[in-house]
Amino acid sequence: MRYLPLTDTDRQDMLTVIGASSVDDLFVDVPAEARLPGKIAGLPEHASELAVERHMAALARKNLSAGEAPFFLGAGAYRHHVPASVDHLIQRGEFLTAYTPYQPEIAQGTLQVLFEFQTQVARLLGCDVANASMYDGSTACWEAIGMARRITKRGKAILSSGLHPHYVSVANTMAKFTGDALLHQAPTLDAATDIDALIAGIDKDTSCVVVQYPDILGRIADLTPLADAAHAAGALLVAVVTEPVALGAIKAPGHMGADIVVGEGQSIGVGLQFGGPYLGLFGCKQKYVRQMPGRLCGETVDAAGKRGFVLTLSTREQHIRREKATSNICTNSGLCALAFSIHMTLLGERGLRELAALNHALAVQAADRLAQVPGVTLLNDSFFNEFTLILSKDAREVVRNLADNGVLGGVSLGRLFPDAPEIGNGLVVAVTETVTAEDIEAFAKALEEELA
Amino acid sequence: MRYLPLTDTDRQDMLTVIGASSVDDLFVDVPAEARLPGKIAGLPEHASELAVERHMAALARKNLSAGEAPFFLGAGAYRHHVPASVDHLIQRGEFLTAYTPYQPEIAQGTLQVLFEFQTQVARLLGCDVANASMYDGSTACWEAIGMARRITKRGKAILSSGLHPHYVSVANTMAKFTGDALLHQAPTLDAATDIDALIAGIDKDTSCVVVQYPDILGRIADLTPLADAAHAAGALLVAVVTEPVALGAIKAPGHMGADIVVGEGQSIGVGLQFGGPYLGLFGCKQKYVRQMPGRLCGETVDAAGKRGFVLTLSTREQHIRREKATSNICTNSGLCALAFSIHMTLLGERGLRELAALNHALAVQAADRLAQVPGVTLLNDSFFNEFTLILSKDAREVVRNLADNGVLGGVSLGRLFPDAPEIGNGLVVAVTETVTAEDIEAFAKALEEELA
Amino acid sequence: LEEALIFEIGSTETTGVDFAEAPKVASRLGNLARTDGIGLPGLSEQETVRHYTRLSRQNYAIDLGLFPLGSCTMKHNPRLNEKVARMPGFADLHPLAPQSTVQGALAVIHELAAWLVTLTGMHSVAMSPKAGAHGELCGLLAIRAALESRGDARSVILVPESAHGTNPATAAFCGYKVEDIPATPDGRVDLEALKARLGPDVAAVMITNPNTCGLFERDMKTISDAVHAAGAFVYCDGANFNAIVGRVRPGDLGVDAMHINLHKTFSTPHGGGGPGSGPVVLSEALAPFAPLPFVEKQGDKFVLIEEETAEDHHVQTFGRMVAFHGQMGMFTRALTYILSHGADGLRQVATDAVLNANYILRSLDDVLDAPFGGSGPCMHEALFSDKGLAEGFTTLDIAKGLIDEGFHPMTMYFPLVVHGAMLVEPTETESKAALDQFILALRSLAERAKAGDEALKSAPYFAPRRRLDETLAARKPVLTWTEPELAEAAE
Amino acid sequence: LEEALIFEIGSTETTGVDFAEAPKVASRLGNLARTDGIGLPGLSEQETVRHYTRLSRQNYAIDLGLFPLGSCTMKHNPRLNEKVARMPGFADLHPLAPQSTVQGALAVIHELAAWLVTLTGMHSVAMSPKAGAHGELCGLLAIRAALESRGDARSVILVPESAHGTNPATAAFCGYKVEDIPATPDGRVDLEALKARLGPDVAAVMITNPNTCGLFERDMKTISDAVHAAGAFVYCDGANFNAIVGRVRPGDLGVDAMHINLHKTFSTPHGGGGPGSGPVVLSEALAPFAPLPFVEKQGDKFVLIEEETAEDHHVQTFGRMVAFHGQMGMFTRALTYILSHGADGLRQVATDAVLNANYILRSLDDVLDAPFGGSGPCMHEALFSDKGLAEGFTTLDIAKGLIDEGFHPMTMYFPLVVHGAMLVEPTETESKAALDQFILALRSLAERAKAGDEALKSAPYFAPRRRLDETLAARKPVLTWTEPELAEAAE
Repeated sequence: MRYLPLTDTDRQDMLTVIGASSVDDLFVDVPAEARLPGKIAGLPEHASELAVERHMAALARKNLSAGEAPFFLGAGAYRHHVPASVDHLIQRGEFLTAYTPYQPEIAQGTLQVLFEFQTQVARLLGCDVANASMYDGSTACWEAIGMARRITKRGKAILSSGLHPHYVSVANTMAKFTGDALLHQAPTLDAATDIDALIAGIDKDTSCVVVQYPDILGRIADLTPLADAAHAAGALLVAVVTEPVALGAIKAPGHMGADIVVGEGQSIGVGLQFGGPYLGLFGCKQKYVRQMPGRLCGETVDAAGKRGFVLTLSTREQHIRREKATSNICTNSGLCALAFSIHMTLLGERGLRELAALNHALAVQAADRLAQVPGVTLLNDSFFNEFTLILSKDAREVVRNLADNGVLGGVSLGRLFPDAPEIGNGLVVAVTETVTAEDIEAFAKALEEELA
Repeated sequence: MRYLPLTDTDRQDMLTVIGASSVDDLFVDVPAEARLPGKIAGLPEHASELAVERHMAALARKNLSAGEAPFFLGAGAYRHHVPASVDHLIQRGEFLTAYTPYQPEIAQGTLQVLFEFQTQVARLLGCDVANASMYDGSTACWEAIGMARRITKRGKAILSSGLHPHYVSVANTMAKFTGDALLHQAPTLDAATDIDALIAGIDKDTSCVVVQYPDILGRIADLTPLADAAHAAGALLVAVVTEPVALGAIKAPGHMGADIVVGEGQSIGVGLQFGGPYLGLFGCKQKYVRQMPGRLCGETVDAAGKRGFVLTLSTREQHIRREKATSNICTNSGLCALAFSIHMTLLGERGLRELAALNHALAVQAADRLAQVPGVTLLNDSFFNEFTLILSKDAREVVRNLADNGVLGGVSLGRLFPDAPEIGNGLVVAVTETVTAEDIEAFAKALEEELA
Repeated sequence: LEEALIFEIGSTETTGVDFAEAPKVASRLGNLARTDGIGLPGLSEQETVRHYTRLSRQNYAIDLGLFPLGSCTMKHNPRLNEKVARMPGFADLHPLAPQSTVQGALAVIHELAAWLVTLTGMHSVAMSPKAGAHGELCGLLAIRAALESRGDARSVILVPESAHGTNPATAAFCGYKVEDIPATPDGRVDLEALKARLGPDVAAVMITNPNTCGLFERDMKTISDAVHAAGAFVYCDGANFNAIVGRVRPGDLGVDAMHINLHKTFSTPHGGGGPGSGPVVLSEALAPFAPLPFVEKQGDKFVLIEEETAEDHHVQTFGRMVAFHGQMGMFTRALTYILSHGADGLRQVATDAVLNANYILRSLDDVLDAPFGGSGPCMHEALFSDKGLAEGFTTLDIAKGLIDEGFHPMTMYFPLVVHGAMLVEPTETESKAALDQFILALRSLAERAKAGDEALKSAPYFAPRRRLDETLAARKPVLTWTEPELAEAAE
Repeated sequence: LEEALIFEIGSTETTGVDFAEAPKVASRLGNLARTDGIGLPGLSEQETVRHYTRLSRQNYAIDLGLFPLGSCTMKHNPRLNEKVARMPGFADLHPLAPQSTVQGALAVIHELAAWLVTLTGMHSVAMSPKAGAHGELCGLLAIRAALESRGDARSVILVPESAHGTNPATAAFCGYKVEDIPATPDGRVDLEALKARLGPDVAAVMITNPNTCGLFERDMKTISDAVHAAGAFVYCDGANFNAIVGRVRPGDLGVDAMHINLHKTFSTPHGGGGPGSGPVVLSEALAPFAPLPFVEKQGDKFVLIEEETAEDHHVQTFGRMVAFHGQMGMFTRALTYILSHGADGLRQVATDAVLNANYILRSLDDVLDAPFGGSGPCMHEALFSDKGLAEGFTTLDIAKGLIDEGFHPMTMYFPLVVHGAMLVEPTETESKAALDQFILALRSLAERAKAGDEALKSAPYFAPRRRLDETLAARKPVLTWTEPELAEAAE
């Protein structure tokens, strides 16, 4: 029990100070019938570090990790190369093992990072302000819908068919209980997005329109007309970005009129991790700041007049406002925000633009190559690093067979939209800087065989 | 060129301050014919972190690492489990990227660690004092022979046949130039060590006797009679320990009369690393401290009276004494010493004893199991975690064939002593806590097949 | 030395990364290329390492010393857990990778789930909630779904005054009305008052046990029975499960749902504010309503049950709470921690946590007021109040004084039921020597605050910053950096 | 806060590790079981992490700021190198593993060797030396072996006064007599004096180029020719190779042997005093005498040539210098660094290193005496002296003053040829902003020392310790900790 420093002598000495005769005496308030007499049966006892590491390594080896195969999965989680220095720095004990910075005098490290993070995120999304992180993109998306309800005092949100289906599911789950009305349908296999339909659907009960950019099929559309239409009806535009690297290449939603921009920050600094922990990004216009959910870090001065940072506007938060809070969120994604911020600092604007350009160029090459495979049609006119292929058969089966042949070849629309069999032949393919020319060729060959 | 922060604008501004028109002007002192006009031809250009990591990972995958196979190699380098916290701590930038602590005011971290390390090593080896580290066990061994020459003013050293052959080679290389006479012969396949022969060989010209404990065949002998005999003749006893974990189970050489005890510290905290960097341990009696090679850290006080630590007795060292120094060593194994010290602190005496007991018990089990294989004889009466098997055929070939079958089954005496074909059937087998019962069984089975 | 902001030292032309040159292709960005300056400064790798290394040194952390934050459970974070979480077989897996390629990952989730169910004595567990508060949400959604499935639209949730702020916030977040439950003078739920309030409009009672006064709710089973009898459910806030793990199973106390903060009980690192992870154990009554996705073992294979595969499996699910499957990175760490401790070690965890807290309580109750000190032993945390400090001296002064003594402050002004509360939770990973040092420091501060030592009011003196002006920060919020010339122009 | 020693806070009964229970067996320890107490204290894992984390914070390091140590070349240590060195395929390999199982490791050694040979324009390279001084030993042993092979027993090695202490120490360590070579007033080797001294007793000349005054030895080729004509060899101390890598090849200057400090030129971390790594490049004349082992490519296989395999390959080798094959852990880091920079980047390394040093030289030569400032540009380091400081003020005061300004001191009192030398090497990984900050600080200290600011004599004030009493430490050395009661009893 290497993590427990008390020796038996210590325990005895401490009991004497306490005035108890045994540790069991400290549990007197537990009803006798609920007290377990000894360790829970049927569970193993403590194990050495060596044994535990061996067990976990054996489980890890049962997975085919992304680095071991030609890899083309995206659909809301992207594999980018994270510089080694990012992981080194986030493991410094002073970051890793610190608490939420409620005591600012001894938490300036974390606080300054959050202030820098908020600024980076706001600039990337094209917003005035950003918060200090949410759980992930999907929960941030729901929080944005709730925030739009509070601002507009309306309860109907229109969700784009291009919104990630998991994000839609999360919103549906919550809306059942809050009473929000959510309009949504599955996407069609069309090169054009549903912007026009969304515009047509806005009415005076609409709290917000929620649109993903690039969308789940990889399509990119100018959001300006949608923003104008929403604003004209007194509604807000909520934009969702699941691949923030795209914003090194394409216009920021905030600059096209989005009132709230949320996103999944996992792409930068965080890594795949089988889905979590991820990093919810949340930015908005300055005028809505007091309706934002989540923590905010602000600049101030200390008693000696030095610049310093504190958590602020906490009257929005649950620990102060309790049931009147803007959200119930407490612990968020601090360490992921740190990783994002470090990676973004290493990139800088120049690096981010180079990274985005490289992603796009490789994606274009891959799309053109894959479209040559018999039985494959490229859906997209426009895309960043992800596009949709229409196959000559159900993509679910194709994906499984490719995996058996050692190729991780994208995400099938059948898995994402099981209730929309009409788009089951669609395959969403992501291409990042980690993809090589050989990977593309291997994928094309395997696909050719599979569709032959 | 991600490690070079100057921008072209910076470079131009700096040249202006310097008063040079181009960077080439700064190399005017290089004879024109030796100036390369551009980058050296035939070498690749700079590469991204992703590309470099991929290249190195591909090379790494071409090796069969110890963790991937039943593993029984020792002979001077041992595979022990190193707790994850050791590697975490030595990677803290303040340790990893610090220089030799010549400025003690801002190097107390490293200095206190070295003071603690010296104390730990001295106690483990049973010496009065220890230095702050040498390159490795083999060079420490030669330094001990040189130190014995300086102390005794005699030039003949007797090396036990049980001394690691690489250590003998290093000493032979140096002795050719210093003129020391070294007596040595290869070991025989006998359960008894050569202690008696060594005692018989000591005479009035002998500077020291060098004996390994446990020796290269894994045998353990009481060093007391040898120490007595050496001292009686005015010679020193130098003991060499290549597996310091053993000293958690068996008597320390310093407590059996050794004047100088050197060792290879790799076993504790450092890891295999294909042979380096390793960690030379060097301890001796208090009276010889001013003849010691290498750095020493000592306690003192600062101007405010606080306890502090400094490098001391540097009048023995090359940077002060130049050609009169006790050794030419400068950079040593600081970070490895840190790793050793952290691991030893985690173990503590209780953990070290448990570790040693576990190693010994597993080795006993393995020895007994392997001795049951037809064609195998166990040489050792006594051993700690390493022993020698006598096979029915040349062990070199056996080792190679076992490797082809995925078993890393010990070190052949043929590889260690190529000039002693008479012991070519010997196989040195090490068993540490990282070996499982399944590993032992797999080894036994493979050996059985190989010798059938 | 002050550390400048990246915006002050970096430039948009500097980068700390190299990329392979992009192949030349015609852009297909739909004429939406970003042409404006984004304003993201870069630093070289060396400068980046320095910036964050130096910043880190302005933080206090568990790795530097005892962190007595009550209810936050700041315990040692073993480095083995970090190493395991970074194994490529876990860290470099896509959440939507074909299930045949992630059997080891699903096995981890399944194995951890089995431990949580067994340790709590509950029926099943929902693994996807992202943190404790998200877990509360999960529990209340399950309760609401269960009630609705029987056509029972209840609207009120009862919460004790001493509850974490997340409890009422969560209840409100999913559309419930929140009402307080009063406490008895000894710091526990008032059973009679609770019983009196129960009725057909009450959906659930949220109780923290051990509660935030550090006391075990003795009447827990009776409460549960009463709640169930009234047709409602019992939600237990599991933030303090570390006090009882291995010694008491919440399932034996009639709990219907409880979140487990993996970062508290099972030592995943707090990371300066997250990520957390809040799996929710559920009773048999609530299990059918658990969210998607979850992992099932079918034969020797593990299957991730999600929309695609759920069809006939799990028709009553209240739906998905989050994209993908929860905090895998925390699952690997928590399972590693659990396996290291084993069933025997986890029981010892609770024992030592409670022992350490009582040692602090009894070592200081002569100089600090312990409002419930007479109610018997505390559990994993010791509660003190500001009663008896000199006029004008507050809990805040003691907290800031602790900083100068080399410690993080305890939790202050929480729970709200005690005036000037100081809630001290040492955790089981502190040695007696560390506790003795802390006790000495807190004792000396208590004595200074009683004696009216004015210097204490301006503490801390030896921290990277003196007390910060939070009012200024909130009055005129500066939440992002602006170039000085722009900031001036704006004024 | 002071950090106690492990001996003061640990106990021999405490441990931070768990082991599986040892099987019960009869001991075969030859009746030598260790029964006495060893006296090794243990700490729990939490306490261990805290002890070393806190201690680390008393160090200055490259990760915290500019480290202007002349000749020590403290440059940025990329974390990629650390990551690569820890790949199990490199870190978890036994040095005596069968060669068929370590082909990737041998490939690394071979690939790095090829880079070193090409960058230096030499014939071959000995990879096994463990550090720079060990490399010097390697070079001198090769020279001695070459001389002996032709029956030429020369006994003297010529070394400039400005040489690193390791040069004469190494020469003496392998049995040579050392004689000084004088310098010219402009800080270089006196060619005429050298020529005059050459004769049949001189085995070799050891020259550092660029030299420790930061100057390139213009006459290097002429020196080499003269040395060779006299039947001797040229050893070049390669500690400063970082100044010329990619711009000048030592092989073109007639060098016979040169060590390369991988921790200087190729950025393997210094680690508070090692490990280093000192491969030695050799001319064709010396190559046959290179030590065992080394790596050869035979067809598509890599072969480690050692005793077992050397037989007919390498009969003239002077033997083995070290157990196993050198600093593999440093090879992986150095190769990673080299591949990251490429041929173009390495040339830029030398260029920026020299540019940065000249920028410092010219930004400060108005306030600090630059003894060879008139000799033209410096190379990678700028040399100043204490000339012109107020009476009683020394280089030491400036050095300690730098600590309070947040920097590590420069190298002081070396080289010996300049009074009160201050040798400043910024390296190529410093930004202009960092240099400007440093220049400002050094300028202000120079001005204070010229003005006679007494406060400077007691600097540092803001370090973890004030100036330490080194005399006391040496007079009565305390090299290990002793229990206080035993220490007292001994007095």
